[in-house]
Amino acid sequence: MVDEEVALEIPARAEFVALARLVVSALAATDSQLADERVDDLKIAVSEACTNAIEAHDLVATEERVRVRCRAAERGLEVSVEDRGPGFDPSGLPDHPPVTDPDRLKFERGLGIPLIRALVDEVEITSSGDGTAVRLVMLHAADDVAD
Amino acid sequence: MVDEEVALEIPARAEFVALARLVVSALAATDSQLADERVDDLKIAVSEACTNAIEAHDLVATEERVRVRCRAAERGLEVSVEDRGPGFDPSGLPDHPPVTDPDRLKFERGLGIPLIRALVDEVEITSSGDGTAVRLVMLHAADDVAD
Amino acid sequence: MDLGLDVSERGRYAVLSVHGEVDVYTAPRFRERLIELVSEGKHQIVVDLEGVDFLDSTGLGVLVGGLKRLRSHGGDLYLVCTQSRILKVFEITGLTKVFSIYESVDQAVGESPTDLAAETIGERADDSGGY
Amino acid sequence: MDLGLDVSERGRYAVLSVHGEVDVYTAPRFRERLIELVSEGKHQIVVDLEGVDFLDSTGLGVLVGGLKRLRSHGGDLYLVCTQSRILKVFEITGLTKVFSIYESVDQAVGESPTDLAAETIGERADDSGGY
Ligand SMILES: Nc1ncnc2c1ncn2[C@@H]1O[C@H](COP(=O)(O)OP(=O)(O)O)[C@@H](O)[C@H]1O
Ligand SMILES: Nc1ncnc2c1ncn2[C@@H]1O[C@H](COP(=O)(O)OP(=O)(O)O)[C@@H](O)[C@H]1O
Repeated sequence: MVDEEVALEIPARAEFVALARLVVSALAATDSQLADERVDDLKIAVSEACTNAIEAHDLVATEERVRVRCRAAERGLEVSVEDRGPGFDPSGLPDHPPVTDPDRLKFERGLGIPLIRALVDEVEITSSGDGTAVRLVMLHAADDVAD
Repeated sequence: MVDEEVALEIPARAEFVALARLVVSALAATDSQLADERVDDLKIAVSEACTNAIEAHDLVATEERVRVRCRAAERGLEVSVEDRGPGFDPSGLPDHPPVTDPDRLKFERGLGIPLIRALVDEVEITSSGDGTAVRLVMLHAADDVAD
Repeated sequence: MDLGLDVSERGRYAVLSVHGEVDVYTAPRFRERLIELVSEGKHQIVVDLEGVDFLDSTGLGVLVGGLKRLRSHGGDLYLVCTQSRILKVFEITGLTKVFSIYESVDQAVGESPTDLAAETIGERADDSGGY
Repeated sequence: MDLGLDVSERGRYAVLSVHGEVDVYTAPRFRERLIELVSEGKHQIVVDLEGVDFLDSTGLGVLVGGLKRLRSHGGDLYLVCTQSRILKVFEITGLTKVFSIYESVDQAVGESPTDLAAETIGERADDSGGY
């Protein structure tokens, strides 16, 4: 394992999200301290973050690419997904109703960030009018984490 | 197929050459106008160019990453491998002896660029003291090309 | 990326078997196929996720949308899924409470494993775009 | 990336079966294994490339180096390869004229396919680094 960074830049188009997953999972697969199941979880989180980044670029009609950085560090695998979209307030996202609430069915969307938070050990969202960076860390030998 | 560019930056280390091959072949696989066999040839060429780039970074002991850019264009798939090594004179490479020459066995090395030239439709090497860019084009529906 | 969508009939149920990766790129085809089935009058739909390698919230959104559409027609949507990595996203999002999830198509359509012979009436939509 | 290196014995031949991808990252392990065999006194080596998914000029360099080392000991190196994508790199570089290339290990050791029973004496070197 190498403490150096791999960066991938993809056009902000739906067809490239699979490539981001592929790169992250290829790197994660070389990290013997991450179980396969955790790699699967990270893939979902990366997919969610890239999907949001691409939608954000759509909003501002920028030609810029979405940047995915990936680094195998001592404590775990770190992935950042960075966009140049309009930004948003992550603390302002609506809460989801309790699971048994019939309103649950309203939520065809808005599941991405809750999933990211539940699946990944550390999530840090930095957002401004210039764009958003979602930093994900999957810790080595971490216990299962709750939301 | 999308006429936009994917860029991958890898640390100049041997273990990342496989990642460059993976990204290029994943993109190439979505290009229905490139036969599997041509994708295999492109993978070898990318591997050779990345290996040279990594060795070039070793020579100047730079921490910079090697950049692989990949674009699916009208005429074919274009890949550039760019390094910040010392550069070289591609026209100054020694010729290989004829295949039947017993001297052939001297050539434990020096097979990379001949292979690239034989496997890929268009090869353009731009080199200076600031680094080297190897641009590879695999044309759509091209006939088999000789060296 | 390949997304496979196969439709077969099991009595009053239409079975939509999904293969491959469901994400923002492939979800539109999945959504369209579901909508098509509903407009063909199939209101009891079993979605078989056993062949799915990857599914994120875009895929969940398609399923929730399909369920709502079917319920508004007095129908329903049933899921077949035993893969823990796929079930996990339903659990986290609370959707295990919203969908009826079965271990097999036979179980979903209320038949024992010996009542077989599903007649394939659908097509195989293998798309060569993506990865 | 996995590189598998299995050694077995076939009469006076040592058979080194290579699996996976041979590139600048994995080639050193391949080179070391060859050198080890030579220093163990194995001077007739069959390198079986049938399990190789990828091989570039770094791999060719290892093979040329091995051949030279063996010949300097009065020995030889024989290749087994039928995969066209691998044979192609030998052809382009003129190395088909340098190596004896066989279609099977049996052919390389001069036995018919019925003279079997290779005794496995080597290890399996599966490295978890790379891809
Ligand atoms: N990178 C981003 N840039 C701008 N807005 C974002 C970004 N990520 C998320 N958002 C906002 O947060 C909302 C919730 O995101 P998410 O939970 O992933 O669900 P969904 O994307 O399905 O709406 C999005 O609809 C969007 O308004
Ligand atoms: N990107 C590069 N930067 C600097 N020198 C290079 C580069 N690529 C190739 N070279 C030079 O050209 C030589 C021949 O390259 P190649 O044919 O690939 O064979 P090999 O790498 O096995 O020597 C190298 O040894 C090196 O001196």
